[in-house]
Amino acid sequence: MIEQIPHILVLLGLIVSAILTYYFRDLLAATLAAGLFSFLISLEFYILQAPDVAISQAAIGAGLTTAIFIIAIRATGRFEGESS
Amino acid sequence: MIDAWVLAVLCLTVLMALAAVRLVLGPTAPDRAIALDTVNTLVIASMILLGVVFKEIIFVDVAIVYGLLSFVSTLYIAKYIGGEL
Amino acid sequence: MAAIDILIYICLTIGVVFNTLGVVGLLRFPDLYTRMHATTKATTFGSIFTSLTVVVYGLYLFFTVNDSQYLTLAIHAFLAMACLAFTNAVSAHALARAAHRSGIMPMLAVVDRLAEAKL
Amino acid sequence: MIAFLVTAGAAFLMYLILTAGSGTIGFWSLSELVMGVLLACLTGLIARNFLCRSKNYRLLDPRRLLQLLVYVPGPFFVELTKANLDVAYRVITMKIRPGIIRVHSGLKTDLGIFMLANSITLTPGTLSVGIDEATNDLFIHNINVGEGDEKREVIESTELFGLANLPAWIRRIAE
Repeated sequence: MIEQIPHILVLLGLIVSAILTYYFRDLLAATLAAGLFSFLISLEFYILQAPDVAISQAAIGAGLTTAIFIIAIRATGRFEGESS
Repeated sequence: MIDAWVLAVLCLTVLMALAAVRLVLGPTAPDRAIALDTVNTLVIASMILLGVVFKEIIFVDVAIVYGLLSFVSTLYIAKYIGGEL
Repeated sequence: MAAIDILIYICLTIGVVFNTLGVVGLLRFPDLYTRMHATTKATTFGSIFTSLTVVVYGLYLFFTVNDSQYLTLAIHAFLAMACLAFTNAVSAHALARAAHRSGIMPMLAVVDRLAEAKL
Repeated sequence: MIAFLVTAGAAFLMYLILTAGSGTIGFWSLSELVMGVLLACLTGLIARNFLCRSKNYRLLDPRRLLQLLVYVPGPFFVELTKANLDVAYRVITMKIRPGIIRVHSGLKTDLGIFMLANSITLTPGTLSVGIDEATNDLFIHNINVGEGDEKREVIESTELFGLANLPAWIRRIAE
């Protein structure tokens, strides 16, 4: 039973961070929320005992996606609806 | 008897949720960045503990890779906030 | 209850308590730099202790069961701990420097030599 | 050439640490050793200009490495423990008096500044925020500035540490 509680908490955190990514108007904050999502989903793969998937998710989600999003924000604008 | 390792992982998961509260509230971008950094550290610590819970050695390696990669991502965010990118 | 169990419980409790203090400080302190104090120090110390528990557990099993995979567990946990402590310090410095460059001044500060020096 | 050897040696050591407990020659199996040598040579060829950028091989001296191995679990860990008790006290009572002060380090090399800044970040009440590149002074956010310290222009780095003299250790290791 007690093994299931972290699992449920991580799933709830996934839903909340996905909603946050949608909700933020500041795109840098949205990127950080997407980073939180990828960390939590990597932990979720880990709890489901798939460490190889967790490694690739860590490499892509934590390292690459954040960097690409930040490069995109720098090239366009920081806030939604603004074009620098 | 309740397993102590699972209980510690449970505490760390609750702390991750509390750190995410600062990610929602944080007035400025660096506040959110340090909240994300805290979540990183807690995820790595709980991964090391889960490696013992599942009795698999390979699980601890994921924590090492994860720590180094999240460091790169944090440095990238810091470079953008400081305007040096 | 064996001595090793008590040692493991003590280390886990210290780790979880300091992690809790770090997160409470993150929620409670008034401005960015003081929050960074709480997260960097307390979270690093707590995570070092939870990893140290795994190292102690692995070494204990290696010396009693004498199976070399537990030595691997201890070494890898130690390496993860070293990476964690090192990267936390560096990323805290990078974030503090970036925040000061982007114009976020410390609230309630009695003195600010960096803003005077204009670097 | 020496940069290649240092990088390949470090990579091979790291490989040996990661694969300890895999076989019978010592703790390693034969295939792991051969693969380790090959991968270490490849790493040395690719990364030889990154690890030894300053062309300065002080840390190869075994006495300095031994001192580094004493420094991290010894005086540094004591200061780390004290720092955490201090942070616990501040979190519970909220008695803070923050400020950014200028600290004279007295170190000259990049490695020494790097180690001092990292040590300061993890020790009592202080967090390094910036570095003056010309004079190698550090700017430090202190969570509890002492009475009268906000008037002083420069503070010596030894005053920050209560129990052990960390700048002297770092000077012995890195310079």
